[in-house]
Amino acid sequence: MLYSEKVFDHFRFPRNMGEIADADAIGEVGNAKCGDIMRIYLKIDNEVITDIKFQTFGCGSAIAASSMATEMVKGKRLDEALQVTNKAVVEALDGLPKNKVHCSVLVEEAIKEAINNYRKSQENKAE
Amino acid sequence: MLYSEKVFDHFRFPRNMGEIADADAIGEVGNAKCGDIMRIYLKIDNEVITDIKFQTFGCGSAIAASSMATEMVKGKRLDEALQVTNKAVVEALDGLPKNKVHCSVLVEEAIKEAINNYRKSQENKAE
Amino acid sequence: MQSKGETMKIYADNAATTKPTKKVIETLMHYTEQVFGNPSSLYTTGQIAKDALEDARERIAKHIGCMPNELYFTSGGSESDNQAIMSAAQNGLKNGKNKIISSTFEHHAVLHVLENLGKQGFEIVLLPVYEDGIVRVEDLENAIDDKTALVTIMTANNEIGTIQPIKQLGEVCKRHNVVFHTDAVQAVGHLPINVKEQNIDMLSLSAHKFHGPKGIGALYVKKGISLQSLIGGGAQERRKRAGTENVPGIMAMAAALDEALENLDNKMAYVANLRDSLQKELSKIPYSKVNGNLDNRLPGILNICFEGVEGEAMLLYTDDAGISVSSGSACTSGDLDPSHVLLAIGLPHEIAHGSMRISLCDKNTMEEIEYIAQNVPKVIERLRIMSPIWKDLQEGKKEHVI
Amino acid sequence: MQSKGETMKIYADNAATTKPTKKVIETLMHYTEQVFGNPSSLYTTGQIAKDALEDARERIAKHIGCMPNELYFTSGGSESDNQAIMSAAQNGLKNGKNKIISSTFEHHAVLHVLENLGKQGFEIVLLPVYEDGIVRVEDLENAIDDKTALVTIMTANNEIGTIQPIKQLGEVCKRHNVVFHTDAVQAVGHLPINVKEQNIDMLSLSAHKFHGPKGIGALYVKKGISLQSLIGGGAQERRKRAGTENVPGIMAMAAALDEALENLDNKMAYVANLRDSLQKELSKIPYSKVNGNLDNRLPGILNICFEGVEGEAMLLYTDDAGISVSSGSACTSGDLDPSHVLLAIGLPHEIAHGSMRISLCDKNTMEEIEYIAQNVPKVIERLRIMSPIWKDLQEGKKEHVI
Ligand SMILES: Cc1ncc(COP(=O)(O)O)c(C=O)c1O
Ligand SMILES: Cc1ncc(COP(=O)(O)O)c(C=O)c1O
Repeated sequence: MLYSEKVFDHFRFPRNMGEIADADAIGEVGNAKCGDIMRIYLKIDNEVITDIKFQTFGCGSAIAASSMATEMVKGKRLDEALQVTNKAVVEALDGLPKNKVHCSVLVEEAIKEAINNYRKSQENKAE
Repeated sequence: MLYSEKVFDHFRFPRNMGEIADADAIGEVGNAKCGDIMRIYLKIDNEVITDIKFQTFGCGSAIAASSMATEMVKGKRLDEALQVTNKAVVEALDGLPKNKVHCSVLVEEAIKEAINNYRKSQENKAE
Repeated sequence: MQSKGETMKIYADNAATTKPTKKVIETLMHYTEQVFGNPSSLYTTGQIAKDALEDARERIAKHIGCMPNELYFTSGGSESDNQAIMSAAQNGLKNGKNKIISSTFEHHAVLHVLENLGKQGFEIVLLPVYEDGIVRVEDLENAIDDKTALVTIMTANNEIGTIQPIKQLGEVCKRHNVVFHTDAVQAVGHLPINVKEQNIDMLSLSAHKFHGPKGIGALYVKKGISLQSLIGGGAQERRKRAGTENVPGIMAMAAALDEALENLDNKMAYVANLRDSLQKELSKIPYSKVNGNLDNRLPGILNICFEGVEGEAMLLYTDDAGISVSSGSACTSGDLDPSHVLLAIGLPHEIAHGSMRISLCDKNTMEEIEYIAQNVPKVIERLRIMSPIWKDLQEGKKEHVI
Repeated sequence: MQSKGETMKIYADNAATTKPTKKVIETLMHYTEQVFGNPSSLYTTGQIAKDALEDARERIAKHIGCMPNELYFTSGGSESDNQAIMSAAQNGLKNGKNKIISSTFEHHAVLHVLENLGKQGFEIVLLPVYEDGIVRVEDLENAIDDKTALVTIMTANNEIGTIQPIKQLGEVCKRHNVVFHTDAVQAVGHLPINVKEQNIDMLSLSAHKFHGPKGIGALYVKKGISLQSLIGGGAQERRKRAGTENVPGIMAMAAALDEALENLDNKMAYVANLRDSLQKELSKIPYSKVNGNLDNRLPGILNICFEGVEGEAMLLYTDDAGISVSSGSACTSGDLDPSHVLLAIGLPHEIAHGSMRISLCDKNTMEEIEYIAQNVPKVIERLRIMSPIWKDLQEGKKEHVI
């Protein structure tokens, strides 16, 4: 089969799909030309990710990786969340085809981007 | 199928196969290297072929062409026999595959060779 | 979105491959079991196979309007394309001709060979296909010259189904004394073809595109054109294609073509009607766009783009609903770029990623069409809800391309 | 000579092609009917076909001792041979190597490509095979050098069945860092093969030689050796062989090989016993000669010459008796020369014309052998009576060659 059962499960029933209207931070990577865009919305309370949502324009594995990655970082402290690698996401999904691994990289980047944006906004506030 | 019904018939039940111990003339063409040898034995009475036999080392169509050609010239006057072309033999056989037409040429040559040999022996006698 | 126990199973990707018919399977069976001899063998068991082979050759030749000795059996469309083009290129070189004219949206089996020939010094000219996916005869007229060794233009495109003006293109080639090849893999069995009337010098076909078996095809080469072998060895196929002949496959291909061309006009009308009904329904989806010329199209092909969604995801949700269709999305090919065909007709990348190709055959029913028409909009809606692009489009942060 | 209503039907030309087994036919049927999807398609119907494809690849790879990703599916032995040799030649050129070593009695699918490469400037060295039909390792050792791009020697010869010292030849190649290809079309399914143990870098096989279907084969290429495509286009077979995969054919090939290798030792002994019994009987015919090394031979092959008779006629009378065998006679090939294999082992033309190849499989029975042993002598006798050569031999006008 194209994907593992896990990938199909997360693709068919994506967790944390949607948006957070009053997000504390948003991260977006990719572009439509390449066929992949991921947007991550974060709610953060005292350095902990209390809520996370994603929107993804992309293939089955992009959606599944988004779903899985958001599950993995939800409830984690930001510094812990930054430790969640794309490799861990791929493993949690029971693997991705070689040419689809870049989808997991994108999610990792999107989450990092969102956290970075959060940090920046905090710095701005602090200044 | 490889050959016409006629060819198979003459191949399976060759007419005039064998030798004539007291032949008036013998003609032989071809060589074993090329995979075809035909030998024609003639009995001639008053310029008429009264008996004819062949021996052939060669493929199915070589045997069939020998059989058919001997049938066609048997009972004919020598000058008439010389008119029997390989084309006529091929037609009488309802055709031969293109790469087998040379077998019919060989029979024609073998018969001509036998007749020539007969003429030469007659000339020798006359001298 | 999972259907509630009432999922239909619909195969609507007949341009990718087709389901062999009962007759085809029976033929394949019969010849595999009963006529297994080697056609090069002289004994009866071999000659029966040989006779079958020549019977198939005659039947297929008749169906495309050529002589049996102008038809060579190959392992399929790709091999036929490769051999035709390589051969014409080699012949051209011998006469100092090193230019080949084709189009931007040919199948990879053509483009790949052209690319290699380009590296070897051939001048490769790819004619544009415009927004409607149709090559212009004038463009060929302008490009062709006495350096031209070959013109190769497909009869009908495999993604958008547009039919090329083959007869007129062939006429130009004839006038300039240039060999004209057409990849008719999508056309044979689906459209009437006659190589003589259409001025075709070489033609590729593949059995599995018209309900025949996989791994078998043919190449027509007009008498007088010298054909070089791609696979050399034994004396099969008049020394132009070595390898023990796949007689069961060849017989099944002949059976498939016999069947496909029976009542072809009616079948074409039937399939076009299904396609048009579906097109009407799916066009109701906002920000959708049907690709390619609507009039000169294979009866069975509908190619449509939906803004804001990605093709692979679309295809997989559609599959969950029991429907098999394909997409020109990059993700379906392993490349980063979406289908070269969709780019060739000028679609922007983001739209090309969201394309769906539905290809029907005369085994599809109106009930299936209705089911597709019900389910595809749900899939699109679902994906648009997920899509950050769609959100931006809706909120006016991004401009609609469609 | 026509038998009196008690004709048996015996197929004894298994080196030409084999009869597909029941299991093979069922597999072919099942996958043609039920698993018709295109393996490149992402929906379930396609992925089921893809899974089957990879399952077959694993099974076949295991049978020859390679990794699945070292195996490429092709349309048969000829294509595999062509691709392997073309590819190694191209790779060689890139490294300034332009010499190829082979043997004088390879199959035409090898010799034809070598001939073309020779015209393109490659130095082609054909090692002798001596009277016993076996390449000498020392000869390879002497011929191989740092200009050598490829060595290609068949595993077992298709006419006389002699088995080559593959492992040792491969060892020489390995030592000299030269790619070693073997045409194992006659060997796979008939002999134990292990590419790693036998130092083989590339290997060709063809399904119809081991009771699989026609039109399908494979090429093993050791990881690390770059393979060039012969048929280019789509991304199938890791971009090395374009064309929609013939999944039913591939599955049936895997089934055939599974079956062929089950109990291989017993089958080899059984078939060799049939062959040896027949050899004993036919050797009683005066002025007959068994060709090739008697010990290193495929279990099923017996090649024997009869002085004074021509092969095609012999084959056709044998066919009339219900027995299918082949001959290396010129007349069976359409050439003027008899089999290059028989000439390569030093047979004089006139003897080579009178050769008979009987190739058995484990479906043949001792009853059939007895029938053949009864009928062949009658055919030989009948033809000798007809033969002017035989007369001359008998009368001492010509000397016996055997
Ligand atoms: C030794 C050998 N190599 C190659 C081939 C070619 O195989 P195929 O006919 O499957 O292309 C054959 C049989 O014809 C053969 O016996
Ligand atoms: C237009 C076109 N040409 C060539 C091919 C290649 O045919 P095959 O897969 O039979 O080699 C295809 C289908 O894959 C096609 O659609």
